[in-house]
Amino acid sequence: MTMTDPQAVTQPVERVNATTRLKWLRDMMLIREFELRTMQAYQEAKIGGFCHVYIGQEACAVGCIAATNPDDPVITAYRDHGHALARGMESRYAMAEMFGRVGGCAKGKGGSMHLFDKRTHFYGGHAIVGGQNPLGIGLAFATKYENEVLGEGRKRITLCFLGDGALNQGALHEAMNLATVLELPCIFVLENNRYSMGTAIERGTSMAHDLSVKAAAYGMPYYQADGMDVCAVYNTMKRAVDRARTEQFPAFAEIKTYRFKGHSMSDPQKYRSKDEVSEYEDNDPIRQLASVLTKSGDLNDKAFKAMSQSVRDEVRDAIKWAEQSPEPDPSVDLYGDVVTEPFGEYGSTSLPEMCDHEPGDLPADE
Amino acid sequence: MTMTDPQAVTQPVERVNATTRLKWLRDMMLIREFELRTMQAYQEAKIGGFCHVYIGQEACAVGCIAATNPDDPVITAYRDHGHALARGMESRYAMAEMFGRVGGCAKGKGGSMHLFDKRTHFYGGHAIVGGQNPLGIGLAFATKYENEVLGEGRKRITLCFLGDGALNQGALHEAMNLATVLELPCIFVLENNRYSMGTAIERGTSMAHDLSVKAAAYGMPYYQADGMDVCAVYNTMKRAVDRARTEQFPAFAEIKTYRFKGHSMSDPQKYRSKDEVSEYEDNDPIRQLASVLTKSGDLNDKAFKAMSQSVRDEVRDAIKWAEQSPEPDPSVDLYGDVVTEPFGEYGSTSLPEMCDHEPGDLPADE
Amino acid sequence: MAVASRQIQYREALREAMSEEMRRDKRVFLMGEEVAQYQGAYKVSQGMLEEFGDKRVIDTPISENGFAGLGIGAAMMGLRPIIEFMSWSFSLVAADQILNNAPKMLYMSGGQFACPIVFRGNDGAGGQLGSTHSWTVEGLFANVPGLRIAIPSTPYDAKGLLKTAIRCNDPVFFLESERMLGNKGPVPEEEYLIPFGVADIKRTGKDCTLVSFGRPVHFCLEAAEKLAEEGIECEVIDGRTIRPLDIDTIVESVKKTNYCVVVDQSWPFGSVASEVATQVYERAMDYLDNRVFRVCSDDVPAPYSKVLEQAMLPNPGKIIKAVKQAMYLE
Amino acid sequence: MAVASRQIQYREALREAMSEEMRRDKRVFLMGEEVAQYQGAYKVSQGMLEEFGDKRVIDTPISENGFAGLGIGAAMMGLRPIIEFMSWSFSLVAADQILNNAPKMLYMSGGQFACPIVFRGNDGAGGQLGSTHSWTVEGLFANVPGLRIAIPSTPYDAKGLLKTAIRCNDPVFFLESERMLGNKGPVPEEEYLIPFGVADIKRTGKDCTLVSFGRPVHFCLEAAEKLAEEGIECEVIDGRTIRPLDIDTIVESVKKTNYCVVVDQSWPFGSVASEVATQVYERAMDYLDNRVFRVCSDDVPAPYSKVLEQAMLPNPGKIIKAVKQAMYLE
Ligand SMILES: Cc1ncc(C[n+]2csc(CCOP(=O)(O)OP(=O)(O)O)c2C)c(N)n1
Ligand SMILES: Cc1ncc(C[n+]2csc(CCOP(=O)(O)OP(=O)(O)O)c2C)c(N)n1
Ligand SMILES: [Mg+2]
Ligand SMILES: [Mg+2]
Repeated sequence: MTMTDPQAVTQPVERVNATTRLKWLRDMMLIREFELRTMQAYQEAKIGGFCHVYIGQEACAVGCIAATNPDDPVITAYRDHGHALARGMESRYAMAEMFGRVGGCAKGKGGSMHLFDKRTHFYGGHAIVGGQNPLGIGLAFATKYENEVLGEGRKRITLCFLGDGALNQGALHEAMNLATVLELPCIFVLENNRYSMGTAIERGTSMAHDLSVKAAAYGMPYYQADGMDVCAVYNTMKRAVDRARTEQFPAFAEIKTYRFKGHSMSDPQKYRSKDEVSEYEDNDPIRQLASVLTKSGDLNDKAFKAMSQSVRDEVRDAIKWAEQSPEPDPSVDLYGDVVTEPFGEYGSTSLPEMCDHEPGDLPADE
Repeated sequence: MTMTDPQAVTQPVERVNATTRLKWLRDMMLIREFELRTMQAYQEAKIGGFCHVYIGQEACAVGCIAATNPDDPVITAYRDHGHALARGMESRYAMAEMFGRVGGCAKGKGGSMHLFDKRTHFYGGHAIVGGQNPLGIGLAFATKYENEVLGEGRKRITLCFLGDGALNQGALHEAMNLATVLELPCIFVLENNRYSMGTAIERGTSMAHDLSVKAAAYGMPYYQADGMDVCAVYNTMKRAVDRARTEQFPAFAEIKTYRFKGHSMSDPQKYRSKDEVSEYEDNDPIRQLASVLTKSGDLNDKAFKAMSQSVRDEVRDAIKWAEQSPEPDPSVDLYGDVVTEPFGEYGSTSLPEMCDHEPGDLPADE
Repeated sequence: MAVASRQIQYREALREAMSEEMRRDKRVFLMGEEVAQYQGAYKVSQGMLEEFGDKRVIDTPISENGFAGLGIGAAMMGLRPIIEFMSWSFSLVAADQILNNAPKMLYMSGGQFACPIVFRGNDGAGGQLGSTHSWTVEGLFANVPGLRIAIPSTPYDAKGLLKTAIRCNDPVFFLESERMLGNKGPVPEEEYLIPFGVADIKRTGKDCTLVSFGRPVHFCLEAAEKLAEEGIECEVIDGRTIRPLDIDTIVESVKKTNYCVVVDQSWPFGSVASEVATQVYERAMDYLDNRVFRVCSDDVPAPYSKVLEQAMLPNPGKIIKAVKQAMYLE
Repeated sequence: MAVASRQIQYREALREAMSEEMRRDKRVFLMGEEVAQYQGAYKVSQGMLEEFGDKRVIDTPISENGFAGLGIGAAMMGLRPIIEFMSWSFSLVAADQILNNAPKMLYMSGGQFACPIVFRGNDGAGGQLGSTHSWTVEGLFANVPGLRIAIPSTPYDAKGLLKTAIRCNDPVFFLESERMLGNKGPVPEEEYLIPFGVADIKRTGKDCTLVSFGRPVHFCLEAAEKLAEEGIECEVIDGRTIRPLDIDTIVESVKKTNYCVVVDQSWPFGSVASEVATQVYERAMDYLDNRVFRVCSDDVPAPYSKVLEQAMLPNPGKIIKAVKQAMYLE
């Protein structure tokens, strides 16, 4: 028995107004520009470590997150720049983080793979493949608990993004089963870009041709959308999100997408053909939406150029900000944030200011 | 898409000759007697640690293992006495192991949950829930490798038993996906006795009413059998085993069974009603088979009594042997078997004698 | 230690700590295998489902990595989960979540997300459980910064430390012992908390310092009792927490006694015992009249056999021998 | 160390070791993420798929617990798997299999089932990988009996030790370093093996003993070089294996120099450094003219920022300082 949501597949795409779609276009263009400049900065050795860009997948984060409320928790894996930006993290905090500066969202301690932003309910940036999924159901558990036990009176849903490579980590399966058994309002969003590093999905994942069975195994509704079309992503996810919110029950959504660049900054990409890449590039989600909006008369050349300029300016500012932000000072920062309450040689942390619960709220009287 | 094997469900039960069924009856009776005496010995504090008896489930091990060749590897979880005996481990080695004596299969180092018998291709006895499944596909991998790379010219299949509680361990899912992707001849045999400790399957496992989806998620054929009927188990498993052997592909078989006793020796069993237990007890696999054989004239009262006596004698001998076997000597045994090749304070091991590959076979020249 | 007429079991002390904190703070909840309907695999949570309901006392399937991570995610959002591992041996399947996420989330997020979570359960050998079920995880996990490790040896300490653990804004690994759950000891009716990083001198003495953590503290006390009959007065220090480690109390004692024996239920190599020894040398080498002696479990997988298991674990006899060797009496 | 004109990379040395053993023994196979078609995430296995075919060089999905366990099962049947972890950091998701099964199977089965398996991959900090990707697992795993841990610092040692590991009938954790894969060094054409438990004195000296393992051996050599300019001659001992630990060679050196500094890339608490220090005291306390100094990573999660990461890790400057402190020169 496969529990797909037939509506999700067959229902025609809802009309989204042009203003909203123009916003999405800009959101996607911002991510694209951000990632292009990230690649450049990486080549200039201003960014270190592992770095995975989101180029080609912009419609996923933008379309999915557009379907949520601003206080719905979002969590993802290490290819996280797009989600952070789509969620509303200021690009300067993301860029400064990758530059390893104190002005970064995690003061330079997390880096590209570990972006976090409490203000926008963005719970990271997790670099162990599959590891974010148990955390994701924990966020969903907490929202449900807030509602049912703490009486906070709002029903939030959690978006938990994962790559196709994460399908084969035990953590995902435990999380999906728990989500169903505990009836947690969590949507597992599979960004199926067809590769985990150099491994085509067919080589590593059973039933790659029909991933609905992965949802069915846990009695979860399954949704699917074309990840090159931000409106399709939005429409599918809107239904999934609304239903998960009302029913307080998990779901699984597969977004079919593609990454245009290598897995990370050092990937010779011998595992796929140039033709395959350029075929997908022809479906560039940004170009697609721009052309639809142009055809419908909602976007003209001038407006498009202005938009391009504005995202360029924003990212240029982000880089400037990152460059000007100071490096951490080991004597202060190395031992900070290890624990919230000092003991032994550990210093203090900045948590109290950044935390939802102010120290006064905390019942702990230590 | 759910890949069940329709034949497995609909095909009528094959006729198994009476001699074979009489053997199965005795095998089951041996396990039953063994377990009753195990419980008694536990109460007398002759056995320690955790101890989980197999009473009620005898038809699973006997029926499944009857469908294999003697050199097909078998592996299971901690409720392992039944499998060890059905596989042909001498009951004295199993009993002495639980008595913690050097005459035990593992010299008293493993105990009830960790029985092993290399001679009968019984690979244990594994006490971390779900942990045996990756090992199981490793055995299957090795048999395939022996055939395809080492050219040993025999196609073996592996039986990997698991409890319903193990359905929710990530290890199982990783193992099942790997089995499909690498096309490993491994049959995952789910002994669904409806409880993991005190948790009814519906409370812990999604889709408990239709577990075929768990197989479908990995594109594996699914089989199901009534675990109270050893012939049904055998017939289903025979088809599964034959097919896995020929096609060198994994499968998943659900055997619906029930444990008559508590989870372990200290279980108040408040999670189920006496009525439920006695309903299942009415389907006692041993009584069922005995009455069929009696009706068909293949078993009479005298023969049955003789059989009872013979298993009683065997188990009594096993206990005697266990009692007479010496306790390990810490000065010799504590540091033995830690490593095969001595270093530092470690002594030697008995591996060379018990191993398939004699030291002379090993290319290592250390 | 406060004197109290009331005697309760170690398991009851744990239960009281959890229940009191759950009454005090609705954000605290308990989750684990068999904690609710079954009333706890070891009856630690007996009655808690009835008092707090199934939204706060929650049974899970056998998915340690899944529900450990669930707890961490919930803690990131400000809840205060208590996650019970039926045994810490089963935490190995959850190692990624408890080691990569809980103790590092605050650091990785630059101070944004704390993890006020308690993982608790039985640690160390039970009775003949064999090598998969007898882990002393302090030997593995103590290396990791960002977490705190508490390991109480008495009902009094169990209650006071667990309450502190639940109120702590950082992750705590709380190591109990199946062997001690039935132990009774004095626990006052009045509320109290025991701070982390403060060792307890369970017996004073001037001749030799015995340092231990958790269950072997009792072996030390037994050994000290016997040694006292021979006129050797041991000071028995119960570290109570491993992270933070109250090295000051230990060093002060060693400066007085000039001899030190560390008793640790883990394997010796790279253990808490090695760490205590190393830190004692680092801070008090000049006061030591002999090397520090370690009494650990033997460096072999835990055997099932009773005689082998007993031979493997620390016991009063081994401790007495070590003290005498340390004091050049043997 | 044999002198050889041929210079090859650390990664090439690893590849040669695997390839030679695979030619020699058909039971040896290599499995892991991206080891085959991709030619190795770090190009260690480059070309091996072509030579040995896809039945012996096998790509896996991202299922470390699954394929680690697969390897152990296969080893129980007499095959000799080499399981590559792209990084040892990812071994945490496989902790149960590699700790509960591999090192204990022989014991639990009373000697029936050995596990001749090698787990290998990058250990320790890469370049700015942050806290999830910078584990030095020796700090966690060295506590566990039943396994061997090798940690080569040069191409020569990498090849010789890996060949020994593959022929070993017991499980071996083989810790490489991403930072060293490109390092070149002399490796003879002729076959050789390096036994486990035999430390290598990488530099002789009479003034102070430096003990290290893996990558920081190079920091020690650099420090020794600089210190020599000031007339301080350090003896640099590369342990090469952590289990077994060649304590004899270390103790012998300490007896000569009377000073000892241990350099360990892990966190300090309950580390290999603690163990070495403890054992040195246990065996050579009377020869020590000062306490043993430890140079470890700082006790904080690994930060991403380059300046913080550099501040956290051991380096020649810290080692020089420790040597001078140890020798009362500072
Ligand atoms: C447990 C674990 N194993 C291996 C890795 C190394 N690794 C990082 S990303 C990656 C591929 C993941 O692919 P996918 O999930 O499809 O995400 P995508 O890169 O396509 O976004 C691998 C193997 C890791 N980070 N964690
Ligand atoms: C990883 C892990 N978690 C918890 C346990 C404790 N435990 C032992 S048996 C068991 C129940 C298993 O039930 P099931 O798999 O259905 O097997 P059955 O007892 O029915 O044979 C539990 C929770 C364990 N051994 N391993
Ligand atoms: Mg992918
Ligand atoms: Mg069951």
